Amino acid sequence: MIFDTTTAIILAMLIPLAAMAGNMAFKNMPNLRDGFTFLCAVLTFGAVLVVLANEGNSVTSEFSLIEVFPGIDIAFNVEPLGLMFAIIASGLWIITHIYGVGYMRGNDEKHHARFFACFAIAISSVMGIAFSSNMFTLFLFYEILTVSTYPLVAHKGTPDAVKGARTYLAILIGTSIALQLTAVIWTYALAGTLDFTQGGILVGKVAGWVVPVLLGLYAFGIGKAALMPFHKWLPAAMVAPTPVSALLHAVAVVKAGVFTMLKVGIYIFGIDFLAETGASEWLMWLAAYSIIAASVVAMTQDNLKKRLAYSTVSQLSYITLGMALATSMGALGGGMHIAMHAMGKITLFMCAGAIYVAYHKTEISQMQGLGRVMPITFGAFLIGSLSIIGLPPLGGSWPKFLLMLGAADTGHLIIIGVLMASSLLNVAYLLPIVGRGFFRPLDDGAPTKRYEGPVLVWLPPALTALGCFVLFFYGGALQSFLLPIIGQ
Amino acid sequence: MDWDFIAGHVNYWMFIVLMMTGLYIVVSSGNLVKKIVGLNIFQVAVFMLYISIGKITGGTAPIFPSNSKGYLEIDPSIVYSNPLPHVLILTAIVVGVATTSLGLALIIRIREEFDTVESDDLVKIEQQLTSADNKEHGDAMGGMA
Amino acid sequence: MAGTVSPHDAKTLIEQLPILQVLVPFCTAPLIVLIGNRHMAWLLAFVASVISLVISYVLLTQVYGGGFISYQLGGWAPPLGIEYRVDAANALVMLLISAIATLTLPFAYESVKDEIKAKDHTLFYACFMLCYTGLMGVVITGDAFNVFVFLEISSLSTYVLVAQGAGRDKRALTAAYDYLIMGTIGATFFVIGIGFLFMSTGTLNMADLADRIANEGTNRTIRAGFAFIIVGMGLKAAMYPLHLWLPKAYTFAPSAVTVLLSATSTKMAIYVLLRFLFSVYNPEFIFELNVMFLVFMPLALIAMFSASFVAVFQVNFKRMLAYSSIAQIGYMLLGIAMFNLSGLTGTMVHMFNHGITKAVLFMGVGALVLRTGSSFYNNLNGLGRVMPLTVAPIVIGGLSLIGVPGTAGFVSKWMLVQAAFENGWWFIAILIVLSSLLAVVYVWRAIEVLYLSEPAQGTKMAEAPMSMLIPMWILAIACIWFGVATDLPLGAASTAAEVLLSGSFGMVE
Amino acid sequence: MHHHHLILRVVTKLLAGTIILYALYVQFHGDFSPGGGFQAGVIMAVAFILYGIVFGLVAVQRVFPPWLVHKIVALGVLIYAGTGIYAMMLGYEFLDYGAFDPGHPSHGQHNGILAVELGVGVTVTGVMVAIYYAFAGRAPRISDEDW
Amino acid sequence: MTETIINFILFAMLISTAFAIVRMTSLFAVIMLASVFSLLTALLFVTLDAVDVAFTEAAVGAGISTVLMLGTMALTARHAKPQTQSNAIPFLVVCVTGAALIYGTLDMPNFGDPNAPAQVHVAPEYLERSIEEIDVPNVVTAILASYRGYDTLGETAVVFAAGIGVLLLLSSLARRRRDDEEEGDI
Repeated sequence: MIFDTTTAIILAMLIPLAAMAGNMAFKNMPNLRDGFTFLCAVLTFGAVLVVLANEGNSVTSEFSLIEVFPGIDIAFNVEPLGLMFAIIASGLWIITHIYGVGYMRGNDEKHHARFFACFAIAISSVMGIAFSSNMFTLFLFYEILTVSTYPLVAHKGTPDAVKGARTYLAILIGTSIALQLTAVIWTYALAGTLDFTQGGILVGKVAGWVVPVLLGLYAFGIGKAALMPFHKWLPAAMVAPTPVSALLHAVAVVKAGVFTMLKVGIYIFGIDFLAETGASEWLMWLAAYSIIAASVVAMTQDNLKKRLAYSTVSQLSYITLGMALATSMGALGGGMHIAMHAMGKITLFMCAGAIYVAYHKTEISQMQGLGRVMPITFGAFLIGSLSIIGLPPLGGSWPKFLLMLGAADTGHLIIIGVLMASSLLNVAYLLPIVGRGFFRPLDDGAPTKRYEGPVLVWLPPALTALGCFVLFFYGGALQSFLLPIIGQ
Repeated sequence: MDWDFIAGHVNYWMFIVLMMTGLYIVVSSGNLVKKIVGLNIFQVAVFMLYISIGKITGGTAPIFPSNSKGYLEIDPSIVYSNPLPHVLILTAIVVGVATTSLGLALIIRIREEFDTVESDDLVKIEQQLTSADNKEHGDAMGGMA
Repeated sequence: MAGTVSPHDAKTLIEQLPILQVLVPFCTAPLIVLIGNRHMAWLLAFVASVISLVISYVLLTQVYGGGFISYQLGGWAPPLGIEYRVDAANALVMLLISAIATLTLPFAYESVKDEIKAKDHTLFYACFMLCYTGLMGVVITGDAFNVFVFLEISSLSTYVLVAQGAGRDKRALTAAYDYLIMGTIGATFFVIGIGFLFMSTGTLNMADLADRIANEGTNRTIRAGFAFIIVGMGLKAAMYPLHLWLPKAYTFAPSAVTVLLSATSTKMAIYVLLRFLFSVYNPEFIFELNVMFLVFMPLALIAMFSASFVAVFQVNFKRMLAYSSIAQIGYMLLGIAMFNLSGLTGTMVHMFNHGITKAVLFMGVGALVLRTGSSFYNNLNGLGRVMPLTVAPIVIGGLSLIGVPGTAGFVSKWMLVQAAFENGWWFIAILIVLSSLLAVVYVWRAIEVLYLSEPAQGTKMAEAPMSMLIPMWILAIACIWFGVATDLPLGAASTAAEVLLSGSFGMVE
Repeated sequence: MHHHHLILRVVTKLLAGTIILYALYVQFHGDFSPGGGFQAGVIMAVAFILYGIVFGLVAVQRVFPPWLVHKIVALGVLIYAGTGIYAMMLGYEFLDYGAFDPGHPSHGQHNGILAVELGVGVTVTGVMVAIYYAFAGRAPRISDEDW
Repeated sequence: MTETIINFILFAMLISTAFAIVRMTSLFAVIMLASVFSLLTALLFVTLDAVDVAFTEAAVGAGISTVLMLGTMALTARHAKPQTQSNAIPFLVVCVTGAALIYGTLDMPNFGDPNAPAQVHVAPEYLERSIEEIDVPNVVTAILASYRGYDTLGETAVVFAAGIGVLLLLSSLARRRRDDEEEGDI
């Protein structure tokens, strides 16, 4: 035991802030600045690992930082879902930082210091979200995350970027303040507490129409979960530099959304309570619709990042679906999908960025034959795709399996059908990209020499692609790690 | 409503008529100086109301008589009117004249800058200035001032 | 102190604090004129406001948990004499006013130099201190007529201060004149209301008034007095639809004056409203009258939406903030209209939080005006990049204005929404959050201008001077600090709300 | 103006002196009869204003220079407040004139009242004269059609 | 009885003066009538036993205010423009306010009633105690300067504020010597 858990959690939130300060201080010393940030990323990951080593998958009691309202504290604790989220986010930060340095330098982007500083604040708030022990704390960090990522989306400062960032902010702030905040305060008024509690805090406090309405306020209010029709921000945010898309819009931001969704379902309402009242049934159908509809839209996108964005919208709804199924298997599957999808999707995004750095291609139709000159990148892309599709022996197969079990539990066979159809759609919009890369001839005049871009750009996706394999073999372990969230 | 009530309240209604005349001048008049005159009438009418609160029928001014040696003599048969409203209104009158003098000073400045003391004209000039602002700053921003 | 000879119990310094609170800034004004040096004027004003700030903090700690301090002016026991009465409600407002004044003065140093002719500086600071004295005097007093007197001290000096903007834009004069007319009508209405109360009770002391109204019941005179007091103070508080003077006054006043006014003067009026609504008239009276629900609620909602909507379309940063102030006053009235503990706490805490939020925003604009000479958006393009330290506090203030979690503005909105749910008015709760979205729009417009547009060619702007940056950053940090560590404002506000809801002012013996 | 109206000028000089005397009477007799500091101050100011109207602004400003007027304005307020502060320094409440003569509070009250009324009178005189100077110091700018 | 008759004659004159002011456009006439209004008010105050107030109103309303207004008129304009806008809204405002006021009067004690709350609660104490405590024959002065002396301090501050306000608007602090007039300091 190096530190106690409390210190480790606080460090996990403070070290990224140190990175931010470092970026401000060493604004004009690129190597020192980026090196320092890397060190901070490693230390953050270390701090999270300390928590893991100390606590395993137990649920600790909360420790409070400060009382904001009577009975509402800014407080933190450890529980498996949050810990898993923290490990993923901080671990992938290291990789993304390396990638980000390569990308930003390779692309001659401006304002590096501001970029990495905002990035660090975002990570800090993700740590806050992951370890928060009540809905208030979670909401607090949720909003900080929104605000701190806004400059990242608007980073380029072009009219397009400004417009995209405006959409991004309008939807995320709009939904969270108008709907989620209302829901949170309403919950507090009803239950008198906001602490995440096994089995839910609303049980017995509400009945009738209030339950689905409140759930609706949460479901749509958590705009980061990109449930249709509040998904537009995600494709809009693709104007951001790719490292942002990679970490934030495949891992941190969107996962913060679905993570919140799961937390609300499991600890605010309680899975059993949802099942009992049937309040989440409509949400299940909406999620199913989102899965299919977003996949279909993804097929029509030629811009690679946009296609990946719609794919994300679709995949996020898996997790919402897992919660809405209101069964243990569903919740477990949703939880696991956070990890699996993160690993897969970040690979895909980093590959997209690598292609952009090396050849400045953004549209899928321009990518023919590129697999021949950058086989590692396209290989990684293939592995990521297969993981998203859910083929063994890749990590992505586990959650789909669990979700189907969950759907079977509830007897909704149509949902099983939806999940299968979705996998087919995944095949249809992801694999052609790889196929085009490897099997179509190169455009005339394109360089034929093998060039993958700088090592900092192609190595990270290769690593995460390996991660997809690794996760498959630890799937069982992850599942048992997450068991406490369903009260086992 | 009997006769006593009317006789005992008609004063108040007179004050109210005066107050409302003053207020009407303030609200309706276009001339800035006249507005101030209206404000004065309005306030003075309120002062009358206050003073009338203190009046006791058959009473006299609340000043004790004193004899040549300067000692105070109190005659219990004399009824004195209530001095408290007088004090309040002395203060209020002073506040009123302070406001008047400030208002007038402002009017003089307004006249120097705008060359008019009619609110109609002032509104027109201000509208012109605002639309000029809009033209200069608004078009670029796609908004209005 | 020389009290040893007399049998009278000599007052200690601590016992004298309530009067010193007002007296220190009060005496500064004539001293400034007497000395007649503008550097000394600033220094005196600053020192006095610091002392006053310390005193108000000490007073707040004394009444933080409940109870009150009474100070008899001239040694005459009320209701014969005038009484100062400090409880959690006004101690919090006094802390806000003195803190803002203390921070505004350093800010004013450069701003006033830039915006006002040097020969007027001495009198400007004297006027500033008078305005400050008036505000403090209104808030601390326990005597209804004394409220009027100090209200006029602050009002008269405010009119003059607003008119000082004439050096930049002559419309400051008409703004001041309009404000003078409206303000005087408001004050006269207030006097009429007090007169009616006096007529029916024979007293002017608020506690005594409350006592007599509670014991002898109300009548039509008292009810009419109530209406006049509300309208009179509503004018001062810029309560919709009596707000017409506010946008012009805030837009054209010198920057330092706008900071002081926006952060304190309307709050003072709201405080007086609260005091009369709840302490003089008791809550049962108001409840029976149903005035809250029928009058305050709709007006508050209209203000929140219409003023925010107008703010969205402004091209002048200062004017945008002025409209936003009207909307925010709507929130405070809404909290009163909720008529429950959380709602009143929300109002009290929003007074405090909005005070510091608006102060930092107007200071930010003032700093930009100092550097660019304009507060129009198209002259502020991209300034966030050239003067980041100056613009960052504006962003923080903007976030607090929206009510983003972790900022002060969030705390008050939370309380208001919670109050709505406690009453079961979920529809109102939704309206509150929806109106915050309008705030997102108008704040974000400013932020985009400041950060995302390209700075004008050849812009070589320096950061604002330290004397501005320091108060701005203190306020910006306060916006965040009080969004997280809510002990001080929220604790005091909830004590205050309890005091207010328990009815008759100070009758808790 | 300076060479005409001889009678007016002589009368004014006499009148101004009388007015000042009357003002002083009102000032110091206010506790026995109607009137007090404020009224006295106004009357005192009228003496100067009258002088100014007849002999011109320059002349009256030689008698009562503006800088002095401004100091007096501030001084009066300080006299008033100072009286109260003195009571505080004796360990009493602000403005408790009983402090000035603890053995015989009503004497203390009497003295206190005289002191504060003096303060009022001084300030009011100063302010009224200052306002007159300010107004009179402006050149009239009336457009022709208004006359 | 004579008092009542005098009162009513005064009222009649006051109201006709006020109405005349509404209609006048010549500012000189308006100001003169306002001055007359103040004098009449002062007379009314005398009949209401408020001699101090009457004295002050005469000095202020008929004296200082009139002089200031005439001065302002000399510096601005002689005539007010005849009204152009409709009178409906001002009239409505006045009617509503007036109605509220009249509603308020319905429960007021009769004029001159010695048992009105205002006569029985605090005021008698002033009358009884001031001889002992203050030893000043004019009770108004006793209250003004001692019992409510703090209000009067405030009043002085208001006058002071008006004074420096006018100075700020129309001129500035004067210097002792003329030589350094260009400098900002005094």
